[in-house]
Amino acid sequence: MLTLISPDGTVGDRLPITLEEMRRLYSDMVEARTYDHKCMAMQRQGRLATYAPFEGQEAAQIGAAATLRPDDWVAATYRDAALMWRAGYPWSLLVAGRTGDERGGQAPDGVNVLPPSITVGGHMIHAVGLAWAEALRGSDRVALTSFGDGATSEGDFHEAMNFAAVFNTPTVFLCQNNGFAISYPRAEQTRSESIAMKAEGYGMPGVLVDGNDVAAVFEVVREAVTRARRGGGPTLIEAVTYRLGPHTTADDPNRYRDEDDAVEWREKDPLERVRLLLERAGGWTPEWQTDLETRAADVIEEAVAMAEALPQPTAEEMLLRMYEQPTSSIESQLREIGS
Amino acid sequence: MLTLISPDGTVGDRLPITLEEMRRLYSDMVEARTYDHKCMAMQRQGRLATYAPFEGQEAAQIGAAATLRPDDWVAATYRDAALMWRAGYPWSLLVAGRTGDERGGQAPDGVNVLPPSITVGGHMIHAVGLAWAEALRGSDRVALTSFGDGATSEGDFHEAMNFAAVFNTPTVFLCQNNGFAISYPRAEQTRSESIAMKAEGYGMPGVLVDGNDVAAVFEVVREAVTRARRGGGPTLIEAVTYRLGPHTTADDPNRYRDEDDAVEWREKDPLERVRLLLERAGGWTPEWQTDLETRAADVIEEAVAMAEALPQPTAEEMLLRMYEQPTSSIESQLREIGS
Amino acid sequence: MSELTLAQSLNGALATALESDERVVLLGEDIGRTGGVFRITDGLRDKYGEDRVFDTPVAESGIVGAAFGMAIAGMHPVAELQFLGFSYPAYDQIINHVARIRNRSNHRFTAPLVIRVPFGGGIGAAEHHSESTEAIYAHIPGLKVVVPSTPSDARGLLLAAIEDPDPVLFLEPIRLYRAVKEEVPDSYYTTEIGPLRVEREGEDITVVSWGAMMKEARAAAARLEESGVSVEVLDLRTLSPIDADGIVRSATKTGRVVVVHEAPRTAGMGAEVAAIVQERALYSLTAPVRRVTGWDTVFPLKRSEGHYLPTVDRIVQVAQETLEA
Amino acid sequence: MSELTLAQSLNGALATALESDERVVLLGEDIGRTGGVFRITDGLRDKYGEDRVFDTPVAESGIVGAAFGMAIAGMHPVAELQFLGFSYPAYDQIINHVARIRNRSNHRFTAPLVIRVPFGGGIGAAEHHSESTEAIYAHIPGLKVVVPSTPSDARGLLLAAIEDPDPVLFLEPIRLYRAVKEEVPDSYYTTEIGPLRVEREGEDITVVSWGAMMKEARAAAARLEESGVSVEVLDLRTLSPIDADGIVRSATKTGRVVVVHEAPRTAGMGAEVAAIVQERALYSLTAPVRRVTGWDTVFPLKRSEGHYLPTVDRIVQVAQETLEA
Ligand SMILES: Cc1ncc(C[n+]2csc(CCOP(=O)(O)OP(=O)(O)O)c2C)c(N)n1
Ligand SMILES: Cc1ncc(C[n+]2csc(CCOP(=O)(O)OP(=O)(O)O)c2C)c(N)n1
Ligand SMILES: [Mg+2]
Ligand SMILES: [Mg+2]
Repeated sequence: MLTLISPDGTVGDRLPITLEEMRRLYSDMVEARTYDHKCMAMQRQGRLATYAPFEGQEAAQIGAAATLRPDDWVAATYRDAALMWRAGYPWSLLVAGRTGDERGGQAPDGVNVLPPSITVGGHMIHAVGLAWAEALRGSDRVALTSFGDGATSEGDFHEAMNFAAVFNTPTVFLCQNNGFAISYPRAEQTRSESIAMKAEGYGMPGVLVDGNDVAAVFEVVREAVTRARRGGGPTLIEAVTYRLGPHTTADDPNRYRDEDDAVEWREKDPLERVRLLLERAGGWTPEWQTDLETRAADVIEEAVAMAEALPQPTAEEMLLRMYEQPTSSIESQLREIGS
Repeated sequence: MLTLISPDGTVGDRLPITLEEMRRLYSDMVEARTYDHKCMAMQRQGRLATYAPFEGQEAAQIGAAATLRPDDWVAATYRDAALMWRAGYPWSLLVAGRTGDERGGQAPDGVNVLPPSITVGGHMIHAVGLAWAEALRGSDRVALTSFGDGATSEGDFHEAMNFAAVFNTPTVFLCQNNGFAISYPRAEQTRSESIAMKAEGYGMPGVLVDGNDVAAVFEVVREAVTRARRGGGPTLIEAVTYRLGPHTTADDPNRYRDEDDAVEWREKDPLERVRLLLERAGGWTPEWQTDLETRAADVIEEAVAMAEALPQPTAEEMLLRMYEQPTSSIESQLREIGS
Repeated sequence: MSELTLAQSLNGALATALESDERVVLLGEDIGRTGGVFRITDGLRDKYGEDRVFDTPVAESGIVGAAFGMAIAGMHPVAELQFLGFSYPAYDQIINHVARIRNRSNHRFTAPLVIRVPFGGGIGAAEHHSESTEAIYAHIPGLKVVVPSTPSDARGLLLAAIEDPDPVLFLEPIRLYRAVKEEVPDSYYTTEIGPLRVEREGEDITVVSWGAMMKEARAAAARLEESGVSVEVLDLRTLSPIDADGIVRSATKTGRVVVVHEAPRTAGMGAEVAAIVQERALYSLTAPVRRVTGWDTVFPLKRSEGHYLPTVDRIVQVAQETLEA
Repeated sequence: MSELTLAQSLNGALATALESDERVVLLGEDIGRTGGVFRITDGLRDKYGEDRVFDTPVAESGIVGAAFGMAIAGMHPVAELQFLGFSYPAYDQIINHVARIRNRSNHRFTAPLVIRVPFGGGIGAAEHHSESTEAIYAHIPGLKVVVPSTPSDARGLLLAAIEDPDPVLFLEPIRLYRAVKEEVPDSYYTTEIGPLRVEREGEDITVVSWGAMMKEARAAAARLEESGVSVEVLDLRTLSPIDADGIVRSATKTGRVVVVHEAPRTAGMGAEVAAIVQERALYSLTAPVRRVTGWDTVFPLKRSEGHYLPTVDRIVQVAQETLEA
């Protein structure tokens, strides 16, 4: 398993990026964590529907998304807000989605990020189709799909991996193995030693990486993205990480896991190790931290305000969202609602 | 890939079975081939619905089934008549099924062989459930499931393999890689070097065997069955073979394959190599061969006669076959038919 | 007798089944350690052991397919799928295998399994968590589809489903899990799969529903009674086989029928109810059978849920139009 | 104009689409090298190349899911599934993804793809090869379901489906592939998705059908005309959106309706037709809408096929009962 930055912030002989880039990644992770905490709080206040926190997984998501070009495709999940945001999806729409508003799924033009997949496993093959289309028309866009350890048990994972390899599509499969699928531990999910090694069964490279190490994630995903962009086909990456919070706001992790584990994993925090590294390298000060946090809080507050300012969606919109042109059945139901 | 008997009938230093057992396997293969040829002929005469011939795959099927106990479970496919028969399913019912009669699916009491699966891929997980149930109640029955190279691309293959490994069920997965899924060649079906190696991704042993070598198939399946029976869990076996005939009687292989391939594979015929071996060992004479063929022809003719003597099924039977007790909807439709 | 919610009643029924029949095993995602997302299997793994209650990998086709194999081998598995919106990966197993093995093997092999699935909307859940696609299951020959709406029916129907020699899809109305309490006998009893329940007798109009919509149907009936209308309310309880006789009996009496369901209207079960009524009671009808249903849209997210779900107002209005027709 | 079978017409339409729109690609099991099990894509890979016509691994969910991704990226894929009985592994992709992306993304992403599937029985095929489960697809919001029954409709509807900005399930009646020939224009034309086709005008009774059963519907109409009954025959052509106005128009005129389909009766599309008719034309009805359908059983194997499929005799008998009611 590749680690470049140890939990204590020390690095081996190399880092794939400059100090300035590292500061950017750190800043992004701080912003993402601010969003995550804000959403948890909002959910408790009844302002959001169920929320799936990603705390602890910031490095995997930010590190991966940072390798993409703005026109690349992303197909991710309910837990991938940080990844989607770093790929261009506005926080305000992510919040809107969580308030229970379909308009939250409408990525801005030019942002090729699909709405988050709520079904587990179904969306990976979409990234195969997206990438395949790009390859067919000779573009060099790639598609990155992110999913959890649990998702690898679904049949659709298998079909997606196989199609990607068979048609040599420029798809990057990023598995965030966060230890659990709701309550079901990774060790029971599959008897293979790693998820990365499953790639072999498809004739595809598989890479195991420390998912709490933003530099290592950046490096392996960048390599996979570059290979895909050059026609070298798909890669499966397993980023080993841990979900520090509950599965969702409706979940109680005490029912199925030892809180000592979480404590242990807090020591491997993806932000703290980068902070230590930056501090040692002279790239971090308490003032900068305060600055980052204030700015992040402002940005997220603004996003929340935008999401909450969206007018109440109408019934008509709901019906008109089904087809480009309303069908006869939609039209007659529109009349029924109007009456 | 394990081969024990070469195409020219020579053997290495060992054979897992006695000469007498080998004669039995040979005799079974002759009987199976007789059935296959008969069905092809009957289909041409319009006496059968579509038929999927297994010529060339007799060793894989007979060798595997010969390792089972009469009370073990079998979940196989439309192309596995030889396997099902060797596991206890009467030829007459196999023929009946092919005439288009649901009664052909009714294994005799005590024969734990499911009706052949027509859907590709769906039945492997059944062998996981069957085996799981046996293990839970402490029996030492195993379940063997047979399927093709094409079936390994279905999501259900993946879920079945994973469940078997996770719950350590006594299931033997036998893939008859016969080179094609209808017209689609194995080389395109998946980019993994072998199908056997896919087992690793599930933490399960995978074995590659010469599927045209009845002794080798017998040996590796026996090992897997024994392991499963002793609580050692599932195994994936890839038996490399070739379908000498068309996919089904509705198929024209000239559209997608070189007939030279088939000629080459004819030289690796699973029956001929055993005949040569037996002849060399003094276990084969032309008289015995004639004997076998005559007896086989009689047996198959009798089976055909039984199948064709089944009275025309009634509409009432069709409705009554849906539930143990007819539901209100079935009852009202029975009345409608009666009127 | 204990005063139980629908959720508690189901939990009790599962415990009773595990207790009284060793062929019963439970399997599904998160049903063991956590007792399932709705806690319907709460405590059962601790009480009956890891050999009776299984957490599984995230693979719905695998869950149903494995349960099916177990059932053929003589067990009575009860599988849970987390939401009806996640049942579709198992649709092939259900339609092509579970519902057919008796037919395909001419009664030699059977699949006495139960697939339990929480369904329906109204709790502001995420996408796919509010589906009520019962119609696509009721259309499958060989499968029974059961939907309790009261705690005591829940127990009786679930035990009947587990006893049933044929496969049963058992749909549990999420919105009612904890919405009502009722005295439920502690004894082992079954409620026959098939017959509807006349929830309330009446003369002027029949309201047919099932699952969570029974709540709105009841409330609408109460409202209508206030204005002097006598409403008969039917809880179908079983969608397949549907109790055509029971529906026709009531329709013949009242001559007016409103059917209420959450699912989209087109090709929903309301169409079957309407088809049956007009087929067998046309000359008793004084007005068309009207359908008060979800719209032909995806079940919306939280903010639009109110636009989608049939309301008491809509039911009352359509009933009044039917009465005036 | 060429005299073509339905199969030839579909082949021609696909060629035209490949020719006229470079966003069109074809994918499916065995559609390339062999031209598909029914040869509908015969010759297209040779003519348009391996970059336009793809043979795929045996994985229906994968085929639909990949086609869906391609469609979002701006292509117009036409996926083939070999038989409707093998479409269920893809059901989740269709209902949870294909049919919903426009809704979920508020129009930002759309899935202009076509899923072609041969369907229906009558050729003595193996299990799962004779399904007609159109109802489970017509119930899905966001999906259109189209069923041609003539060579010229086949071309026009398929080209319309490929042009459609929303996903279309295109069901092809196996039994009619080579059963009829008709003059079909060689030009690029589309037939609107939605409106039914009045196959034959009449005054006394309406027979509604689609797909392969149109053959029996026509024959029954001819038989009835011989005994002096004037029959209006409707070919729905589109099951979703269903042409309610067209059905009601005819029902209002004749006052008598028989609907014919192969699928099991319960919760089949016949229920929807009956529900619509009684909803909007109750007072014009002189008899109940009757359903002549497959029974509530699995589609049987060859020897029992005759017991299952609606026959001309059954249609005529039910029509006569309806006329006498
Ligand atoms: C098809 C499907 N089945 C079940 C669920 C319910 N469910 C939601 S999240 C989840 C666990 C997923 O685990 P994993 O893939 O590891 O992702 P994580 O939540 O850990 O990020 C399950 C079972 C679902 N959303 N979709
Ligand atoms: C789910 C499903 N999809 C498609 C088919 C159509 N079909 C029948 S056999 C076959 C090829 C199967 O190939 P393989 O698994 O290698 O078995 P073989 O026929 O070579 O023995 C296909 C695609 C099917 N029967 N079931
Ligand atoms: Mg996880
Ligand atoms: Mg094969």
